[in-house]
Amino acid sequence: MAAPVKSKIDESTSALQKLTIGKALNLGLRAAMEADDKVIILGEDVGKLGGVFRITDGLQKDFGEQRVLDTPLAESGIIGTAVGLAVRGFRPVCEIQFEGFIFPGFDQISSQLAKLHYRTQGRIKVPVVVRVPFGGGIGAVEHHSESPESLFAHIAGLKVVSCSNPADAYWMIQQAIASDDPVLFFEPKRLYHNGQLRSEVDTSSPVGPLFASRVVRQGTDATLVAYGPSVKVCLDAAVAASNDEGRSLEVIDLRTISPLDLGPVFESVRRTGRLIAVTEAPSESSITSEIAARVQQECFYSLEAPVLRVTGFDTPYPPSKLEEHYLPDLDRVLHAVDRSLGW
Amino acid sequence: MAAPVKSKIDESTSALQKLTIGKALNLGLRAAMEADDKVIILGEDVGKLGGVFRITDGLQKDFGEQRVLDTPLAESGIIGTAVGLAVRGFRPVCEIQFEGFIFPGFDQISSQLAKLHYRTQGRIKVPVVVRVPFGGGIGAVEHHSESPESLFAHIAGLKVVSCSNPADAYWMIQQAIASDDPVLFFEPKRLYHNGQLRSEVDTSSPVGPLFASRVVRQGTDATLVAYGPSVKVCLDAAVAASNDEGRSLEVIDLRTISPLDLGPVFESVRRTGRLIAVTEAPSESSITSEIAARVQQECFYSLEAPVLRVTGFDTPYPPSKLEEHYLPDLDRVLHAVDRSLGW
Amino acid sequence: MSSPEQWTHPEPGEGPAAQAAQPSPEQVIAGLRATTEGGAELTQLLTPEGERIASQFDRYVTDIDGDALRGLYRDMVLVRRADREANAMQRQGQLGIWVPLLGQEAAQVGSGRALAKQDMAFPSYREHGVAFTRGVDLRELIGIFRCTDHGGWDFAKHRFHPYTIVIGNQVLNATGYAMGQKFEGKVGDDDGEATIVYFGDGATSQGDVHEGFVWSAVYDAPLVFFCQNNQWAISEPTERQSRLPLYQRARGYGFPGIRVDGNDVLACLAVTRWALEECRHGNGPVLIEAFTYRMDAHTTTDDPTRYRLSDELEAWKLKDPIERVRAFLARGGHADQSFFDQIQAEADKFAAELREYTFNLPEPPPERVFSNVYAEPSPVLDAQREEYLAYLDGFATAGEH
Amino acid sequence: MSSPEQWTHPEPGEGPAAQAAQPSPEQVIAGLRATTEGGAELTQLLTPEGERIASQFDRYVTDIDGDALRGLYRDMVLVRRADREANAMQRQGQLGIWVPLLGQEAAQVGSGRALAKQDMAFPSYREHGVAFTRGVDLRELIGIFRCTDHGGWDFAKHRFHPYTIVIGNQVLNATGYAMGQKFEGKVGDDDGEATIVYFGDGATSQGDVHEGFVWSAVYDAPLVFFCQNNQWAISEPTERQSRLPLYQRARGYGFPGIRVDGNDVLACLAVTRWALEECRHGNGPVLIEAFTYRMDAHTTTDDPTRYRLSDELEAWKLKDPIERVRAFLARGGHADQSFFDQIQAEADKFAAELREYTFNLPEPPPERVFSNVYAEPSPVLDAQREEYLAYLDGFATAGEH
Ligand SMILES: Cc1ncc(C[n+]2csc(CCOP(=O)(O)OP(=O)(O)O)c2C)c(N)n1
Ligand SMILES: Cc1ncc(C[n+]2csc(CCOP(=O)(O)OP(=O)(O)O)c2C)c(N)n1
Ligand SMILES: [Mg+2]
Ligand SMILES: [Mg+2]
Repeated sequence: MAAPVKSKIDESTSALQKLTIGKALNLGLRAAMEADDKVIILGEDVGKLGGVFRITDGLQKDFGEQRVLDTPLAESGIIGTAVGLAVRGFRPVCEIQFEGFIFPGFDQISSQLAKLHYRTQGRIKVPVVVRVPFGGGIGAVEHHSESPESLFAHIAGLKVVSCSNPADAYWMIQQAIASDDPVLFFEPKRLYHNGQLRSEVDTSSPVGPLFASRVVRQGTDATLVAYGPSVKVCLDAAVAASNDEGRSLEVIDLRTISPLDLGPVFESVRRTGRLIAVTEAPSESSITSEIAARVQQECFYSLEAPVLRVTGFDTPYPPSKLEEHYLPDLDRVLHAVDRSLGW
Repeated sequence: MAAPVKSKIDESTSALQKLTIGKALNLGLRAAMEADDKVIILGEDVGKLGGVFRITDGLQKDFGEQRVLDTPLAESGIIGTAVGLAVRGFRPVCEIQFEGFIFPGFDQISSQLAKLHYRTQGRIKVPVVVRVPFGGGIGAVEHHSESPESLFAHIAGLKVVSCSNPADAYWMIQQAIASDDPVLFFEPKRLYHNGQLRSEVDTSSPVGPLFASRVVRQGTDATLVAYGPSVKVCLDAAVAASNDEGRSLEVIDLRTISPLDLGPVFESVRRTGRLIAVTEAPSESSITSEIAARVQQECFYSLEAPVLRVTGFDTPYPPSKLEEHYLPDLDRVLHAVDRSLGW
Repeated sequence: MSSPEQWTHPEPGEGPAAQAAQPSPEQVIAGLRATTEGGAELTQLLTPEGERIASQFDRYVTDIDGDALRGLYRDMVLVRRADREANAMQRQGQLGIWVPLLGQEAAQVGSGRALAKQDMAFPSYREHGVAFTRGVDLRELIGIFRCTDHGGWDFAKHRFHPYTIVIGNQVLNATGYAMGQKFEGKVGDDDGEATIVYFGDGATSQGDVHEGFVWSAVYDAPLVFFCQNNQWAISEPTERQSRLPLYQRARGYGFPGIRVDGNDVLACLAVTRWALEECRHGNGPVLIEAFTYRMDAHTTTDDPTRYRLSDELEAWKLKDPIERVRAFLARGGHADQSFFDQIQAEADKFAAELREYTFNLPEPPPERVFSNVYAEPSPVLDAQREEYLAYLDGFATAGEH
Repeated sequence: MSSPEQWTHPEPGEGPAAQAAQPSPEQVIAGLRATTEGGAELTQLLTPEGERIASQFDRYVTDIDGDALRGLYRDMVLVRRADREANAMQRQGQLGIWVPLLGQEAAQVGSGRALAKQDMAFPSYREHGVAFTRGVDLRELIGIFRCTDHGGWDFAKHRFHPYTIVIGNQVLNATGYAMGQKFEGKVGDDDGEATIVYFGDGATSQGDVHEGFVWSAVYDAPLVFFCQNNQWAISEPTERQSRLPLYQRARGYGFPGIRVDGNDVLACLAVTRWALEECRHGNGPVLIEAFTYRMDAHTTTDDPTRYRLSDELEAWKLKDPIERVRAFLARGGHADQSFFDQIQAEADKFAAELREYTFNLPEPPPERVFSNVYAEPSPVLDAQREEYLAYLDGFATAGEH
């Protein structure tokens, strides 16, 4: 396994940089490409354009057209050739332009990417990363605001993660690339260039292991668990609850969606007795269902209220003029906290 | 909406017929085709061969090549053209040869089939049925034994059902075809030609509505909930528990996977205090997760033990020499009952 | 303003700045290639200078007299004017996004006007010009871009299917529809039905487009594949999708493929009429590659200066689809200045109405989130709606929202 | 015995019985068409009667002397013998299923022997003959069909990828692999590397195969697409997939396509060597359609009497791939009866060893269910394994299991 080695970036600049999530991902990709020349990027418009979100900005210029590939317009092709490149010894990083366009690549993901290691009893590794900008709140048209991550969590053989802040973005993408397993990497697109989240990233040492959840705010009255863009919503809700009502909410950033790392959640629920799981995805047969199912089993005697869920509804993503109703926001989270506390 | 009208089949033969699930499906399809000449079947090898499981046996011969189409070998093509045929006013019934081959059609299912009605504010209906033989236990090679139904339950806009016995097979397929919504119809392939299940089917009147769960065995000590092939496993377990240990297990056949009809489950759990959900699919982010999540919420004060799950493992389907370990069987179900009762 | 960070509402100064494109030598060559006439095989009836030239397809436009040509001119001017208005409205924050058709008016109006009433059309997402020819009021289309709905017209009445954004997958839906026309016995004579499906050069790489080719060939579906090769799939030139001119793709499937000058409305009309006639009579499918150019950005979120040279645009301006009709009309005495002025005035009014309508478009009510997920009732969803509306009501009562 | 209900372990008398096929007129015609020589474009070096005929591809087999030809003969006889043995073992309940290659020995041995050591091969699921030429011990392959594993050979060492059952999707994986060969600079001279990918006539309809064509053309990947057109995709004749001969599909992508007599091992060898050489030198990709015939059922679960006439099979028997080499060897004095007897004996021994091995194949242990899901540890899965093994242990202790 190729561990992320110290990158040129660190040497040329200070180890502490103020970054947005988008810029952190860009630098993380650059660091991974510098560290290992088997890392290649492929996707639609990732070259000169730098991707529609500019996450790959400047990489083709510096690493050339054989390491940053503007591919034909076909997602099955992107994933399917990445699998073949991985068999050959490359570490491909695929960009799916928007999560709504991952579905033409679904078969390659579920039949090859997820299973090749198992099918071959470990003889073939497929260290492919599939980067997927996901989630809503950007006022977009159809297919540009969905949250399909639960589908991949249900498919054994895949690892699924999501970052919520610049430091994680910088390090998790490098760790995902260094991982010998296929990783679906969900990026909170509406936060890419959010200046509020801009923060100092220590580019000299990682923030912890990739497949681990993390308590991002401590609290005692109830626990909120979320990932990706919903982490910010939960943190904002926790601040509001503290300011307005003196309530102390614990917030856990899941970070790893599959495999789930629920240890910190169980531990927290044993203290608070209450859990609210938050996601933009529809609730039915989702990650939040899984969290509820496992928490009710592991913390049966600790729960003082059922696990509640604040999610997108079980509808297709609505026209975006309506998305404020669809997306869990601070108010809906706090409403669920009220319900939990009032149980 | 085209309601299933009385079929020629009923007139020519007795209303009570002893049928296997496979034969019941075949007759159900025939009845639907007789009732409405907009019903057409499309899939690989569904014509002369009658499908690899013979579920469409004889239909092309009787209804012609324009109503039973041997299609080119491409699942996206099957679903995608079915959507177009539905827009034109047909009621297409697609056969996917084995569930493991539905994935190339995933994009058409999630982007068009599931969403067209919503996208058009109800102006366009897509009454397409996708028949999917699913599940393991047939000693097959890769991709022939999976249970991907949870993926479709997570996609809003689809309805997902599964039958477990000949009478349901006969009627549910007709009801699915008559439904104006897209329905994924999961068929328990290992039971198709199982003679033990052969039973009398009243072809003169339906067994109840399509999207409804049903208590198939009453009991008082604990509740088992399952669908498709696992219903038989649960019923067998209930008989064994009764015979061997005098335990009274209630068994609920879910029948409708999405939308879930959990009313009968809640009602049952309020009486028994214990629930075990059984499926061949991996557990993570699955229908059983959803059942557990909703039951712990709705029956919080009634549960005397956490909802337990007996499922396939979170691995790809193993080589079938190992499938007896992978598939929930009577012993694993009873073991879970023991754990629940001992909580 | 055309920066991509639009998508994510950046704060000023956020995100990487657009840089001047640094074209590679290949890109320069590609750009040059793209501005040739499209090769020897290109069907053209009207040159960029507005000269009418003879073609084997002349017999498909014998009815196009001065009147009809003025009609096509009007169509194109109105459509372009509306396009520019919508683009401006997006810049003013009134639309979430706009997908400009600038430069593709002839391809769309020519092919759209070739359709008979009974024909069906499946668009991609840029076919506002085709929508217009199908009698769709562009006001019924603007909600897509104001993000209030996903398309508001009567699809069955106009025989114009909803827009599809997922690249290529409408091609299979159109194939199924056309198969249905065939199965219903609506193919075989002059009154036969046919279907047309629109997609781009980039779309040709998608598996679904191939499967559409396979199926329609095998089932003899009455389907015209209308590929607008506007030279770009966002930032990728057509060379990223194919070694050969795209119309030649048909060769491998056993049905005809033809390249037409997509900036020549008359040629587009003629060739599409021919193709539809083939389909009507049961000789479908047919592939048409309309060789044209996307004169604006991919969408209002795109910044083409990053990937293409302005020289290319300048070269294509000389082939403007509207100007050549104007030149032909003027030179042949089919129209005078007052006609052009009148059309311009009509177009301005048309655009103003679109703007007015857009500004007044009501916000959809929250319950719309839950509507029409299914054709039949869903108790689970009903419960979610009730719960959410009650929750909203709580705010209203508390006066907090 | 070849009934499909095998899949679902029917009780005797269960399920619909196989009926004699009632061929439609079109099917009769199709059947006849399929038994012609594959059209004027067919490349052949050895006629069904065993006559060597001149071809432009002769220069690719100048090294194939009597010795080498006897080697190819031996390959085919051994492979066929193993195939028949495995088929018989399935009938005896020793294999879950078998996928016969009967009739396709020349296509597989000819193309497989054309590969250089450094080349890579991506099979579908019927390529036992190719596996053999790559040095894979067929015993390492039998576990797939005994359902103990998904393929046991050393993929990197043999440069022979795992079998893929999902139709067509290995084509994209092979494309990626070949792109990798190119990116690593392994293409350009006589020692260059190339990749070959196998798929069937039915597979050509899949989107993934198209995308493989597009990508390999755009990236000049050193990839030979080797389509074994065995006339059938289970019950569907090739006419269900295409209007045109399949090798012509390449025309639309801008790379060469060629049809070779798939029952002529010399022609398959020559044409594949040519194609690989093109790839090695950077002129890939190339499509080869090997025109052959599936002489047995699709798999042991299939019942071809339902959909095809035995006449068709009889006609193809006259073109048997092994018989024509035997005739050539005998007629030219390259081999005598003792050679043929010796090969037969060797083949019998080969088959007996396969049988013996199969019967003794150990059952995989239960923990294998959980092994190698991931390359790196997964605590969730570790817990599931521990729990399940403890549960099993419970039975062992209780003596119940
Ligand atoms: C399946 C899919 N992948 C990616 C996208 C994102 N995307 C939108 S338009 C576009 C380029 C399309 O190019 P082309 O087919 O040439 O049509 P044009 O926009 O030029 O009309 C891309 C990549 C998408 N909408 N759908
Ligand atoms: C995606 C997919 N769909 C369906 C199947 C079931 N299936 C297995 S083999 C086969 C026919 C394949 O025909 P062809 O490509 O001609 O190959 P052949 O078996 O003749 O070698 C089908 C439909 C599959 N394996 N994968
Ligand atoms: Mg384009
Ligand atoms: Mg075949």
